[in-house]
Amino acid sequence: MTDLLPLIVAKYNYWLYVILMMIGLYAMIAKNNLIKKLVGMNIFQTAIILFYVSIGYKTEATIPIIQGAHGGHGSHAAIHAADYINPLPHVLMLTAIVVSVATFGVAMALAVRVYQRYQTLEEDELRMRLSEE
Amino acid sequence: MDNYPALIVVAPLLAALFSGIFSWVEERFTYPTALIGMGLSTFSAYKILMRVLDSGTIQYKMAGWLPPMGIEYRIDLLNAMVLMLISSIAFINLIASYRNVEQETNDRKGSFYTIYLLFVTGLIGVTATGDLFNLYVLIEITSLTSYAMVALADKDRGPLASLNYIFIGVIGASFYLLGVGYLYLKTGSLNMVDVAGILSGIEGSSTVLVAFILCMIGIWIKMALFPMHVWLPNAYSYAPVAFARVVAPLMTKVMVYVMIRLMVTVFGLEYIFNTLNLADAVVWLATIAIIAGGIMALSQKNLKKMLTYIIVCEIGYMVGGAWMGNQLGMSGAILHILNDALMTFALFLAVGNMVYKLKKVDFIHLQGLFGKMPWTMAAFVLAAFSIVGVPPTCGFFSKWYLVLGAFEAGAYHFAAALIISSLICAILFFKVFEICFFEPMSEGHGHGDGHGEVAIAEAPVSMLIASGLISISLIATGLFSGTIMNKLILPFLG
Amino acid sequence: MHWPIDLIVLTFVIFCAIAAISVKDLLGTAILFGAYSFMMCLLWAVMGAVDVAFTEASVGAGVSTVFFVAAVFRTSRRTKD
Amino acid sequence: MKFLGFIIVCVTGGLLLYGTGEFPGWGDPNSPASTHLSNYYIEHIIEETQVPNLVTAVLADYRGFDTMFETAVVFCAGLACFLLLRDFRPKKERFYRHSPTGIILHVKNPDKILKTGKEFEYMDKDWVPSDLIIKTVCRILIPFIQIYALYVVAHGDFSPGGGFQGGVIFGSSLILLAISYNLKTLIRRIKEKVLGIYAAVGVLVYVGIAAICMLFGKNFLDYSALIPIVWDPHHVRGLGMLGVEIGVGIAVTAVMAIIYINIVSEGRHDEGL
Repeated sequence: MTDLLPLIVAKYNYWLYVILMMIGLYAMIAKNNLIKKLVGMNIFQTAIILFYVSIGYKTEATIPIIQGAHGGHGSHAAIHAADYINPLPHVLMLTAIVVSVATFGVAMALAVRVYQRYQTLEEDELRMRLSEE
Repeated sequence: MDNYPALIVVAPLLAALFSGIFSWVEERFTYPTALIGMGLSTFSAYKILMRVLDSGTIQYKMAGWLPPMGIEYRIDLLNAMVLMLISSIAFINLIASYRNVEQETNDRKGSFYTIYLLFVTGLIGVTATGDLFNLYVLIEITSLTSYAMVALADKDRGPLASLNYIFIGVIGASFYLLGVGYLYLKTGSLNMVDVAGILSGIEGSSTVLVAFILCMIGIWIKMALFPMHVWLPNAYSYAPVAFARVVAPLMTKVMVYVMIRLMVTVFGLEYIFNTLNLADAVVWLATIAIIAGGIMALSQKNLKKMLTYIIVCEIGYMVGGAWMGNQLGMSGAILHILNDALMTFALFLAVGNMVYKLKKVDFIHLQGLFGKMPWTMAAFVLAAFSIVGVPPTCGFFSKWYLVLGAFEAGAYHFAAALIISSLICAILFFKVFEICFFEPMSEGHGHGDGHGEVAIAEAPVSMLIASGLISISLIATGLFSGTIMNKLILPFLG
Repeated sequence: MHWPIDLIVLTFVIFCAIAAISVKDLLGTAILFGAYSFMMCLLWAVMGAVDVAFTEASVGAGVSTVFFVAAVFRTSRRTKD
Repeated sequence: MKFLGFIIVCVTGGLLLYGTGEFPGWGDPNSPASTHLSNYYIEHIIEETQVPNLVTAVLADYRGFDTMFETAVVFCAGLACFLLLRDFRPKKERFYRHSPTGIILHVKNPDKILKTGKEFEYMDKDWVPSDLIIKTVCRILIPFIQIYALYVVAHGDFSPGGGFQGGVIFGSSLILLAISYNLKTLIRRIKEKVLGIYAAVGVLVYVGIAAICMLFGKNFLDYSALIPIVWDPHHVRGLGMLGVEIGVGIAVTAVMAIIYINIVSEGRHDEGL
């Protein structure tokens, strides 16, 4: 039991991200409503972002903004890499968030178009309408 | 100091932005802007190809930072070939599609060119980049532009097809992103060469295995390998024809390129074929994809739809060849990227000409087309022969390598599938020829006695010239495929 | 030790996610989705990813929700599942 | 479909969990991800770029090429929404409200357009009497939101924030204007054409700065090439980043407004939330 707690503390973040991702993926595949699917899509994407952010986290480190370097002329105190959180995953995820919101906007526009045409967003009803035509 | 590697992707991007502005201010300027941008890009691609042939791999450091820190463009023989292919096809298509665009998207011409150029930018970037995450961003650009385009032409069914495309496309891209995340966690780097160097020390890791599987599944979804192909036929057949002509030959081929790049450069063939035992399963999957694509193509009643299923079938060839585990198979797959892009482009150019005149290309509308559009049909026949694999055309040679590779690896099922699918393609195209050639005679269309004097109603000259150029290139690549093999592909595979 | 806070917020996130996809009213989904994004943003702030948290707060909890409500306004609130 | 979905999800989840087996612990400072590139960035950024916010420095300089395409993605999304939804057909009928009396006019002739102003007020099927409290509060709030957005863009080098966040905040201030008044008010202030041009210009600022570096003989995006035209050569990279962040901000602001307007009015640009 005493061994288990460190393992859980070390890994639970990754496990929970997997669960979150499964929720999103399930909603994308199995939900009937197109907007619900879009929500699932967004949950899926944020889960991935959570995963990346978890990679970057370091215990005993602070946010990736160098302190006391305002203006930054000349020499600084030595900077220790262990004091700051890894900035690279954050950069990647900023880009990923932007991409996901762009996709989300386009998908919403498409959903509005589908509704204009078929007056429904339920997938089974849409399939029925399509087979009628 | 020369900046061709940057220019090749920046020129179309700049042109896209300028045409985006011009579409609001003065719409007449958008088309020339697009032409200039694409022309510049094609020119740089040519320069790069020559440079790479002369002096080997080019490295271009974006923002001047050393590779693992900054983003690097790393152009070797394979990239240079695919870059040349993409930019020239996009350029020729731009020349050919002026009339199509005017016809299909008349009030949104300017925006069409903007989206088109952004799409090409994405494809070129995907091909040139040497950075795993940059690849993801560029894949998203190509996808986002395709989503918009698919919904644009067919106002009724387009949006729904596009929405389904979004769901599947996002799953694919996200899987790829996850794979990159797993790789990053294990290696701490995103540069392909750097990652490959670190990976060679930790081959047994389960994380790397999962990363590999995720990347591959993501790319397969994006390239529409058989069970994940559901989005492709609808999406490509609803897109405006001027866009379908570039998305159909290029998108899937670029994804095949990405797969080969990941296999060769990042994970290493050694790791894939010796440490993992997945190759047989994937070759079987490719075999099923080929057969299934062929069978589904047989049941179509629309020319565009039929061609999209043939694309699904062709993807099977390339994936199977790449996973054959020997040099013949891999080189056949790479050669088939080139050939298949040209063949599909030729077919879709012909279809574009037909759409321009006929509006719809269900098989019923095609009757008597040999009389009406002789030149277009000549190009179509040549491209069809190439797809089937008739010797002087280029399709034959890549299939030959693939079959040889299959025999060497002992994958007889794959070789059989290749030959069966060629037969299916032959049946398909002869069915189309039959409709185009004979049927009006037997039906005795209500045009009176006009047997020999069907009015010739050809497509505009610009479109015919493009068709002619590509038809010549089909034969030329066929004749020079030995040279291409020896100069580009074999040196790349070492 | 951040992990207790982190664990609590993560649990909230998962609850919000499940609620957002199972509520039978799309406007409710929109709001729960906003809450989900906000919780996610908190989580990232706890992990020190301030820039990402800032972006998520303005995009996920802000603009995305507005787009969502706008789209629901133009379509329908009804959903079967 | 549900069952199939469940199986796919379980297989994927299992695969991902299997992959986590060899992960380094959460927050482990010695994991490969936190040592290889990250250490280089943390230790060298301040001397190489003079920008204390590491995320901004990596975002706009080391990986600025990614960010350029990210901005292009945003632009593309705006363009896509416009292309998909914009509907130029004029409305068949209009409703006007005579403000002093509250009488509602129903105009069926599409060519006849009343001049709205003091006397007549345009209204639509979802018209609600405007709420004085909301209007006043938003009128006071919007300028502050916009100033904050500008601060976020300008101060991105030193504190969390940057072009994208600032752009989104500025865009949401525009959206707030549309929600608290009505969509017409927003469109009257900022024409569709202006938004469309701004979206392209924003990205163009980014690509332009990058291309200028190329003209000065350095690599694409290498801000150190800008030294001859910058007033503070010591901070040239910071200034270059500020320039591209402004570009990103402009593009994102415009695109957020475009997407909102098109979705909420189904592309007709007349009535909205």
